[in-house]
Amino acid sequence: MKSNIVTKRIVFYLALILSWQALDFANIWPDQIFPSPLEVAEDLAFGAANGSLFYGIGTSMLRLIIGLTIAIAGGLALGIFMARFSVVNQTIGSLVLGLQSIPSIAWVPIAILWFGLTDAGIIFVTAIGAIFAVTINSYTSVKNIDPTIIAAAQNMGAKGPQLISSVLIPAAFPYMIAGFRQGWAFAWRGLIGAELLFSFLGLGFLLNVGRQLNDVSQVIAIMLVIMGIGMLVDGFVFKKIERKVMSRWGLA
Amino acid sequence: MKSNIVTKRIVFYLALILSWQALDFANIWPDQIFPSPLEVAEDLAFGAANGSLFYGIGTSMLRLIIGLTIAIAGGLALGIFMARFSVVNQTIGSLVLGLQSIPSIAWVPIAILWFGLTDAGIIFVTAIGAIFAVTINSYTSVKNIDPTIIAAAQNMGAKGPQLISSVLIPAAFPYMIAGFRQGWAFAWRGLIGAELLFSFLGLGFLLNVGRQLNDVSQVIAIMLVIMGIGMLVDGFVFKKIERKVMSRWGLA
Amino acid sequence: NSNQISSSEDTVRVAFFPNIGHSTAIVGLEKEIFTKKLGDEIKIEAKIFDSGPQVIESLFANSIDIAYVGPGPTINGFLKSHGQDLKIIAGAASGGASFVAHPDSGLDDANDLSGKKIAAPQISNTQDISLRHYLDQNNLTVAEKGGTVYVVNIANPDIYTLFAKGDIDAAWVPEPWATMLVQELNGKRVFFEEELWPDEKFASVLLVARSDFLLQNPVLVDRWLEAHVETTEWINANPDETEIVFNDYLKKLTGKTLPPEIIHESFSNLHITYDPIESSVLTFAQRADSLGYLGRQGYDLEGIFELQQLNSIQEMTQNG
Amino acid sequence: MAKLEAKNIVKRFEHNGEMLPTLDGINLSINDGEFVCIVGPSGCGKTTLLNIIAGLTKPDSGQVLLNGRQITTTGPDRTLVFQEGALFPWLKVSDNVEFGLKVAGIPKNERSEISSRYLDMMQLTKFADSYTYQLSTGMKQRVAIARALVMDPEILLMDEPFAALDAQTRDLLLVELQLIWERTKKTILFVTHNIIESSVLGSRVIVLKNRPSKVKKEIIIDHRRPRLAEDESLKKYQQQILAELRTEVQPGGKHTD
Amino acid sequence: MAKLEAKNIVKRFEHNGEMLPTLDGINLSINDGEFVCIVGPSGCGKTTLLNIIAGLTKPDSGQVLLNGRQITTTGPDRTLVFQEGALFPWLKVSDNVEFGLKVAGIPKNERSEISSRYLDMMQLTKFADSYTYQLSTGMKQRVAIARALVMDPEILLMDEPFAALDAQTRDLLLVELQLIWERTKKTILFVTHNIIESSVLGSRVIVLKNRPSKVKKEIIIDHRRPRLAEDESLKKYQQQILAELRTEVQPGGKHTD
Ligand SMILES: Nc1ncnc2c1ncn2[C@@H]1O[C@H](COP(=O)(O)OP(=O)(O)OP(=O)(O)O)[C@@H](O)[C@H]1O
Ligand SMILES: Nc1ncnc2c1ncn2[C@@H]1O[C@H](COP(=O)(O)OP(=O)(O)OP(=O)(O)O)[C@@H](O)[C@H]1O
Ligand SMILES: [Mg+2]
Ligand SMILES: [Mg+2]
Repeated sequence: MKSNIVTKRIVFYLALILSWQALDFANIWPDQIFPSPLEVAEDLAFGAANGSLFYGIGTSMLRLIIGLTIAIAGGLALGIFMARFSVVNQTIGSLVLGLQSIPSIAWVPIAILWFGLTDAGIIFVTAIGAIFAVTINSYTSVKNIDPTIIAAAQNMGAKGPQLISSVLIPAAFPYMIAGFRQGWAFAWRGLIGAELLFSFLGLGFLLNVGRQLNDVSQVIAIMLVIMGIGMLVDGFVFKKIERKVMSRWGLA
Repeated sequence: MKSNIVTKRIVFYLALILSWQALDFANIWPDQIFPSPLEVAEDLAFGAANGSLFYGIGTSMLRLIIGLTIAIAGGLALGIFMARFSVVNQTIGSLVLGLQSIPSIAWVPIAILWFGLTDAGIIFVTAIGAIFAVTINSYTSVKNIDPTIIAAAQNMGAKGPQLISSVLIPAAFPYMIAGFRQGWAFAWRGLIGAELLFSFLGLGFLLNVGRQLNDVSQVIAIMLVIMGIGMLVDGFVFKKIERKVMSRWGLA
Repeated sequence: NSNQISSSEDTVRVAFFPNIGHSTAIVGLEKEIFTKKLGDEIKIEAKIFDSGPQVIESLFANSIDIAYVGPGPTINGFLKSHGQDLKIIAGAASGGASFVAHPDSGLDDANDLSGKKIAAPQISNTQDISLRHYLDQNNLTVAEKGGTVYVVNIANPDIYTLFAKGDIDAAWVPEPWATMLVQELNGKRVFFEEELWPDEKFASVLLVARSDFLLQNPVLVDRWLEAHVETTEWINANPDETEIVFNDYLKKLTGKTLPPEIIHESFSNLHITYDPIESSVLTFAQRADSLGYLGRQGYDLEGIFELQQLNSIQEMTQNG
Repeated sequence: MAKLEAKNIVKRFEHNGEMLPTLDGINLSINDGEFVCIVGPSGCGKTTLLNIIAGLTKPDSGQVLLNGRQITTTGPDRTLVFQEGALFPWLKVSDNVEFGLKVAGIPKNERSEISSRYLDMMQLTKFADSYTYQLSTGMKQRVAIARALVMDPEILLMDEPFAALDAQTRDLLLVELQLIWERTKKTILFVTHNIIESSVLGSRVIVLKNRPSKVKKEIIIDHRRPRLAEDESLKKYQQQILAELRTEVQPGGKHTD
Repeated sequence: MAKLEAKNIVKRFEHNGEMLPTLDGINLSINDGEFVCIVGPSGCGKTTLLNIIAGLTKPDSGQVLLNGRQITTTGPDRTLVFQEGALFPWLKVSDNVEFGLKVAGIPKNERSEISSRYLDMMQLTKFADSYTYQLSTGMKQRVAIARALVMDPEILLMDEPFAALDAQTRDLLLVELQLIWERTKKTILFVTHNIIESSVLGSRVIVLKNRPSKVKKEIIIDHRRPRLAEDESLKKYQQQILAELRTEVQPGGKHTD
């Protein structure tokens, strides 16, 4: 990242924080429902100091990684099969979209039924939250591959799994990245939702506790952590991959 | 839709319902956590008969359409600007992803703070739920447009809003559809989540009532309605558009 | 050989909320009263919840054995499982909810409710039933049935926000929310809910066991009940220390505490008891049914209480 | 028995609701080791015909026989050089060239050896590690040729492979291709719109009529090899081909469609 | 004053970490109404040069002057026929041709009138309502030519526009283009690898050296018009151009890179 990008970002976020502080000074809302950035920062510092924050982050990240891996692997496979076999698209494909309209809160009972109050249940809800974004993006990306590219590969003998791994996926990859990025964001969201409903460790649990204790600054602090991790991973993982792929295709 | 597709679908869903019924007969789980299709159908019939179901659907659809329109318009604009102006991408762009990691449940307090217990609050949560899917898909689609296509358009004098509307959007459209489809599903999900938390009419409210009363067959009935509407709209709106666009590009 | 527990289980999974009304569970665990009674071989798994229906769900799904939960979800769960899945084996708390008016609402007593917006937590929870029944009693009809009073069902923290913004006129909420509305937002406590009940008491938290668990591990349940009763007595004997234990627990769990004034007043507004106050549970069911919460087929609560064990423990303690 | 036979191939395409007859009963019979060129006006169906022979497009009627058996799918025994490159933009030039070998399971070092030989022939050694967007159009076309040649297929199908090349580079490759053919005795089907090219390469030149197209004429070119583009003695064949083609496109801007 | 001037244009490209010098100080001066052809070996930088003149690529150093003023952006005064089509796949053929006119705000009926005239010239009338995937390569190229011609720009930049056309269609268009040029007195810069094409079209032919490329030679072709591909009297110019080019590509398969 070039330093002027960093500067722009710093300026942007500084401006955001200042407007927040200004809004706080304006005193439109009472402090109990609209805390100042300072109070939030204090809460963050406290959580960091006593370690609960890091424990929460660690727990959540582990679940996230497992859930996201399942979502990406499953979504990729499903999306590719939907794009290549119309019978899959016409049956399971239509169902996927329907399932995706269901909010996580409605998945929780099923998760409890199948997995009990375990990590597996939370991971299930996480994966369900993300799989569709990956599926539909993979589907569309594969559908949109230039047919002559596929024809050329088949003409040279590529078929079956080899066609998928060495042609369909790389050819669709620049677009699939969008699906993975979304998968990540939605998995994160699904996870927090699940932790919140399961009330079972992790950042979502901390968020819920803040809510239950009506500690708005704690809630906002945790939300900032959630956002921050989301942004860091996006910047350090997905943006990097994207930049690399795009430059290879001459699109950067 | 050709009749053999319809046949395949009917067979598929019939098979699903039959396995459900079989699972119910097998009696692995007690009735109060795993109702039979019959019980669910009864609940649906009851809701339909007393009109509460249709009123719920109507209320939810209206909110959804408004929220989704906002999400698509906003996401499209933001995504295109992110793709074309790196400063937007580097500042607001990174923030969007962060914001998207936040589960609807965490937006509700803010929606209440800003909009009170109004439809506007629910629509806000709905739009927030969907805008990111549209944004990131629009961004990636525009980023991936063949640069010579853009060069050709510019060479013929297209610039500014005209370049966007007559080149960037149509060129990226086959991929953007994925974003719209997802936007739809996530808006639906965000909406139900919001209605559930606001407890304020609509299908989400009905779902919540079922949940609060531990009435699993009611919950499943409402979930089926949510899924069904999601699938109908996908089949009759998005699939149609997709098929049209793809055939025009020679990809169908 | 009373120290030897013969049971098929070596783990008890207990559900409760990190709330004031659930102090028996919290204090019993923190002071290790349960551990001592059950012995070292039995592991206690604490499962923390924040919604009654979800506790019932988990109970159905065989994910928990014993739960501290309100009468609303308990009645629902009993009926949904056709009386199969759970039993009330003791009470845990009585009272602890209030009707609080917004300072600008002009509500001084209950006579002025027409045209007002009143909040309660989730549909069919204890406060919601009480509020709707109260409106009925005062010949007021809710807006969704064509009347003039708007009942808003929304989570407690959101009620707080709406109250602060002045978007609602009153709220029927449990502790510590009622006290927070009063102390922090200048709300006016119109009345305590128990004032509306015979003897000023009604069950607000119950101790519930999964039927299968009860059947298979009678000794274990016995021990739990003994500890439950002992903890209840300890709490009533040591109110100040209870507040500290409770706040320490919050701190340990979440890194957060409630202001001591709020804790103190909240505790003084509710009564920790092992009496399930059977009549109040039955009354709740009647009210819930008349509100249409108990389904289309009528209801039958026959066998919801399983108090034999509690009664014999009570006798023993009274005799000893 | 002919190596490759096309029997009464018919193909129609939909345009704006109407069916446009494109191939209207094409018959071909190509012997093992023959070098056949196909010429015809733009849009007459040359690419379509090659795609059908490659097994990438299904004809509406008629059949293609390879060694007497009807073909049903595509495969590396009939490698096609696509008219519009169809390179893989996610692979380096050398990996593009090696793609088919990799699919066939040939080990890495052998692959590199083969690909570097052909890249050298195509004067692209320096660009082995470049990506396709970094190439000029003519360079891309040379990569596509190399990618097909490394496959060493029984039948080589080439769709205007030299169209984007400058005269000098093309002349070099004209000679190279004849040398390869003489050495390996491949069967080659070469589509071109360039009359000189067809006369230099083909043992037989097949001229197609304009849409709906049929085989109009076959011209046998019995002449020593390697032939060069400048060979004066090919002139008479070129005149003959030109005469056949000329009647297919009417001068004066009035279209034939 | 020259209509168009390129002054010491330098352009390098990155390949696998190294900077590859491509244009190494190109100087051009083109008068108003001149028809100039540029020839050079594949990959020498012809497309790059046209892109720079069109304002689509920035040179590393040097400048392009249009009517004496330095150009900074692209625009419809210098319409480019792209070597690789760059048609809009979401538009019908006629809408592709009318795109620039629509951008310029010309009303629909006038647009259709113009586009149908040029589609007729390109023998594509029947395909006006087709989408680009339904066209053969040569047909696409003709659409791209029509799309540029309708713009009626001051300067027309054409990058191997006839490469995919059969000899007959090309010969027709060679004549059409000369007629258009004589009628409108446009300034035309025409890149080709075909020596005959360059001698028929150009009033002046500029030969580029191989990479890193410079202008190697300029050949003035002073001959009556319209010229035809078969004109024997153009032979001597063709020999001259060929001679210049020949030294740029070494025969025998050894690459020059
Ligand atoms: N996918 C398609 N859909 C509709 N029409 C098509 C399609 N492919 C080809 N055609 C039509 O078939 C005819 C022949 O096309 P083809 O590409 O085979 O021509 P060609 O002889 O290779 O031309 P060229 O020399 O220009 O490459 C053209 O009229 C074209 O419009
Ligand atoms: N985007 C790019 N990145 C890296 N290198 C490039 C890029 N564009 C062109 N080049 C290099 O610049 C050189 C000239 O390319 P250009 O396309 O201008 O050649 P050309 O003369 O038009 O060739 P042709 O006749 O094959 O079309 C080539 O060596 C090519 O590899
Ligand atoms: Mg062709
Ligand atoms: Mg070029």
